[in-house]
Amino acid sequence: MKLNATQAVNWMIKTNEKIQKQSDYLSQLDRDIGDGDHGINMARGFQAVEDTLSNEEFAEVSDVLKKTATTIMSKVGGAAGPLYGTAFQKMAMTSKGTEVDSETFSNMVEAAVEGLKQRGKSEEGEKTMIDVWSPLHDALKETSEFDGEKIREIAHSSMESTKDMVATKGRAAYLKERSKGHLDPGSVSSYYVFEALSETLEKG
Amino acid sequence: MKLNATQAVNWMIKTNEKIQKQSDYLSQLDRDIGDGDHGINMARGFQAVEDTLSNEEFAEVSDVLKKTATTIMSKVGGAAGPLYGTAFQKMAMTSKGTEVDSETFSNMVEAAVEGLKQRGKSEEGEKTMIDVWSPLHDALKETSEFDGEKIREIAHSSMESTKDMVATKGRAAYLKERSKGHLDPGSVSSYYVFEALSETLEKG
Amino acid sequence: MKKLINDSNDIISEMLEGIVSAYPDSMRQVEGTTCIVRKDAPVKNKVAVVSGGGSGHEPAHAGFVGKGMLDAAVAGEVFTSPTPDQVLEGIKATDDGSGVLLVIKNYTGDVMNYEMAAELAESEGINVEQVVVNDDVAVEDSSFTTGRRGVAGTVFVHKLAGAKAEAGGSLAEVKGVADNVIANVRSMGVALSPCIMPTTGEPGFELAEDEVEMGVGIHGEPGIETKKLTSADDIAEELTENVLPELELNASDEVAVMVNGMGATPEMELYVFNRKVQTILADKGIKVHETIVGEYMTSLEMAGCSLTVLKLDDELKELLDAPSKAPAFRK
Amino acid sequence: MKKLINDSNDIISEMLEGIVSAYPDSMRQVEGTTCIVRKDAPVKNKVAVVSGGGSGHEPAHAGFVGKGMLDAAVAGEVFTSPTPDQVLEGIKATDDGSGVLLVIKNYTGDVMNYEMAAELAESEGINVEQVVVNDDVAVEDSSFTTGRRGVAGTVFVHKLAGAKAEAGGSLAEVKGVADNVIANVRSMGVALSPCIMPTTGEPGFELAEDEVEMGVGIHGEPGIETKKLTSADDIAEELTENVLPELELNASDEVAVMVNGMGATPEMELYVFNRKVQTILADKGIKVHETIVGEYMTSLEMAGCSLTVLKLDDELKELLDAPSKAPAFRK
Ligand SMILES: Nc1ncnc2c1ncn2[C@@H]1O[C@H](COP(=O)(O)OP(=O)(O)O)[C@@H](O)[C@H]1O
Ligand SMILES: Nc1ncnc2c1ncn2[C@@H]1O[C@H](COP(=O)(O)OP(=O)(O)O)[C@@H](O)[C@H]1O
Ligand SMILES: [Mg+2]
Ligand SMILES: [Mg+2]
Ligand SMILES: [Mg+2]
Ligand SMILES: [Mg+2]
Repeated sequence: MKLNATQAVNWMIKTNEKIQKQSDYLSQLDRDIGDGDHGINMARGFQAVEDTLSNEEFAEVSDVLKKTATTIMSKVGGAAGPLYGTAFQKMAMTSKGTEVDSETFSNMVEAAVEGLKQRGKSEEGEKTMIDVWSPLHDALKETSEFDGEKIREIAHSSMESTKDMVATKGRAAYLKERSKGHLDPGSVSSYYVFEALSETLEKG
Repeated sequence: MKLNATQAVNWMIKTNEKIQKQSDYLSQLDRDIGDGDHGINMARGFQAVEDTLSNEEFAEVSDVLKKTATTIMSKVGGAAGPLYGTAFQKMAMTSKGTEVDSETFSNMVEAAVEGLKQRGKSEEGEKTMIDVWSPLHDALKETSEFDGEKIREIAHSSMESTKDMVATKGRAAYLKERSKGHLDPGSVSSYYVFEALSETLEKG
Repeated sequence: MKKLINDSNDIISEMLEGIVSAYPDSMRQVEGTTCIVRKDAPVKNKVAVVSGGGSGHEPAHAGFVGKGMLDAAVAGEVFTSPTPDQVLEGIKATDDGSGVLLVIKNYTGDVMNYEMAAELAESEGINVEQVVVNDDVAVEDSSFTTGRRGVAGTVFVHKLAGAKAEAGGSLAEVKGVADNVIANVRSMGVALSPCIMPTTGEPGFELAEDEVEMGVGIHGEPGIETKKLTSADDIAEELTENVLPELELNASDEVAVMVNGMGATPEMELYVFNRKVQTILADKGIKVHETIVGEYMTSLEMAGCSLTVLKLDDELKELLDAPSKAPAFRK
Repeated sequence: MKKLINDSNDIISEMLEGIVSAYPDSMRQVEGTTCIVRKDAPVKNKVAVVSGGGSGHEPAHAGFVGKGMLDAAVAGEVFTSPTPDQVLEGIKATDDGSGVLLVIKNYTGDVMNYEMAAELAESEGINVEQVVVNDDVAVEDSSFTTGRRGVAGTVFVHKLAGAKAEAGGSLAEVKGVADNVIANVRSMGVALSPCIMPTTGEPGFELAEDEVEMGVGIHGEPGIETKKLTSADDIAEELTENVLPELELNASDEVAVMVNGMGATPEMELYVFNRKVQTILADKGIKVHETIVGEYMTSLEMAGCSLTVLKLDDELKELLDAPSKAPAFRK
């Protein structure tokens, strides 16, 4: 199983669909432990991604992800903008000139995790989107299958695991213990990214 | 029937009692067609009047009224301060050196009405406290009895008559037609002044 | 009611202490009074400009005390004109013999209390003149009524009369400037939510979630008309169309514009509002010499704003540009 | 939600137009961006001071653009850091070759976006330095966490670094002043009611009628602790006792004090609050060189205030006193 450029565009369009639909929910999650704008930020950014991608032709996955990265970078702002921008940028760089099979995708996510950690000066377990991306990479490197449902499941359980964490990075960190019991908004939006990927892969 | 200095002090104390009790009601009336402070203004002023009068001896009614006037003038502020201050000042001047019988009282109220009109640049029928003071004077000059109940009745019906008037002076004037259907707060507080007088006269 | 206060009975005295302790080098409180005066009052050979009114309009009026603007601000209780004895204290503390101009907002209470203070001051041999500001076009003007209210336009009277006094103008000249400003300044306001009186804890009026109160004053009293809230642009247009006509502006006339926040409205919204005002003026070819956006004449935590337009001539322009050390109007 | 706006999607662009049209002689918007810069940018032979952040803090940051303060303010969406490309535009529009100091409030988003902008600028050969303001003592400071937030103390960084740049300081010197201010400034805030996000119409947190949120930031997020509202004096005491210790002030040390309104709190209450702050400082023998009371770093229509204390040395004092033409900080 491989991901081609058309699928990559579909992946982003599907992601946008989900983000638009869940925008209020994401903002509500951010209101609980942040400043209440995560849904708005993501909706603004991914709408722009869809608008840009729809108007262009892409030779390879890398080009799609690069366009996605720069669009997010200049439309989202806040913490999520540089983070998602960096993650997609790293995935674009890692996939440049190659087919995107299971192994490449594992390398792409690895690079994204590295990028997120560096940009966010953060680690696993700090109740951020890294807690979705990093466990996903751990799982990907153990398998040679490009299994959409598996990706969705791991992203889902990782997202849920942020609920019990205490935030030490990002805005939620100011709440300390009070941040416990709430899902991390960036992890939930990251879950939508991988849910969209899973659906794209399954549709073929 | 005459009013002596002790009674005059009692009159003011009784007025204060009523004003304190009705302070919220007066402010509510002022909220409807003004700025909502008439009760507060009057309560502040008449409490000061009671405090000052309680600590002094007075030879005649005029002295009591004069002290009342200056206290009101420096404690009430807003529109009610200069108006009540002027009314009591005029009553003090008119009663100076004489016993306060029915005729003197009629002259006192006449002077007060004159003072109010001049100070407020206003006339009867403009939905102000003048609409209590002026009809009262009209009634007083027709009789030689110093009849508390009569005074109360006239003050009461005059106060009620302000409800149907359209204000053309004071803050309520900005509401124009919308001021109709509400009692004028200054007329209601004026009614308390005369209700207190009536009770003072009846107790003897 | 939720306020950052101690006892609501002490609110005025504590506020005044808080103001004076913020600017100890430029102002002082006249002992035992509610008057805040320039530290160096009475200023030698200078006409004094004295204003004031009910409290709750901060930074008006104490924030305008300073070199180039007011000599004294007299504070009353919340939304209640100060009493004549207090105004008299302000007059006496600032008069050096050159005379005093009283700037009064046209409310029955203010006019009466200041008039009585002026009578008292004159009986003590002080030369006093009065001007009554009545810039609010929302209220009908007629000799049979109380007339128009004085609102945010008063700040321009303070600034320009203050500048004239600072420049050494005589009492007649300073009053002349004030009269000129009053003749050429018009305002109108809108409220999105009422303010809460600290004394009673009650709002001055009620508004539904989708309503605005057009033509409000600055004392929490209801306005002229309750309407549906449409947009900032619509409201800006309505206020501008009401404020401009009487100024009889011709293209190339110059004006000063003040977009005044009533208290709770974020500055962001004042600027969105200002955008439309400036567009309308530009479309009419009216030249804006200066725009002032911020909170100048508030009504506690009322949400909303007012628009003031002042038609300028050469002298008024120069006086507006003159320096001011007043903490709430630095130039 | 009741706001004086048009379409909430246009709020930032319309606000920026409204700001620039208010001060056309001193600022301009860099076309096609959310950057407001000094009209005369880039200023010859002068280090540029560039700041900005999410919108909703007005007058921060555009109100501080002007001679003696900021060269550029970059606006993000409401409470959302601007993106790197916009910050880059601000840098490019103000750099004349003398270098640019970026003043960043310590929020993850701001730090990351500005860092990326700095990287881009450096790759274009522009000399860029960054300082991160973290004055909020409500938040625990540790190298394992995000660290302290940057709040109202940022305004002092703008003013003093801006003055140093205006005085001809080199990039290293201007950064030195900013570092010195950051090391010596501490703040803490309290909210009496939340603000409403224009995008969602929702409040950032809920508070009962008798509660306050201690240690709030400036983005509508909840604070550190919800408590009963007692009195202005109690709150002033608590904020002061939290803000002072790290400054290690000795009697005779001099400070600047800022009592900053969060948006909806009437100035009257800010002064009641200031009264207590001044009393506490006076009791400790601390000399207050200057007090600033008003709205400088707001959080839309949040009710509440913050206290900022800056410990001064001779250079900082001189830079604080220096003139500024920024409309929201005139000196
Ligand atoms: N230092 C960090 N490292 C990794 N992810 C972070 C960091 N800070 C914040 N995040 C992520 O960003 C999300 C918040 O994004 P958003 O609300 O759009 O930005 P902001 O916090 O600036 O309002 C958080 O839920 C978290 O997942
Ligand atoms: N011009 C006037 N002439 C006579 N009475 C007046 C005039 N203006 C106001 N009043 C009286 O004063 C009352 C309002 O007093 P108050 O609320 O204490 O003062 P303010 O209007 O300044 O808030 C009105 O109800 C009315 O009876
Ligand atoms: Mg957020
Ligand atoms: Mg009243
Ligand atoms: Mg009143
Ligand atoms: Mg944000």
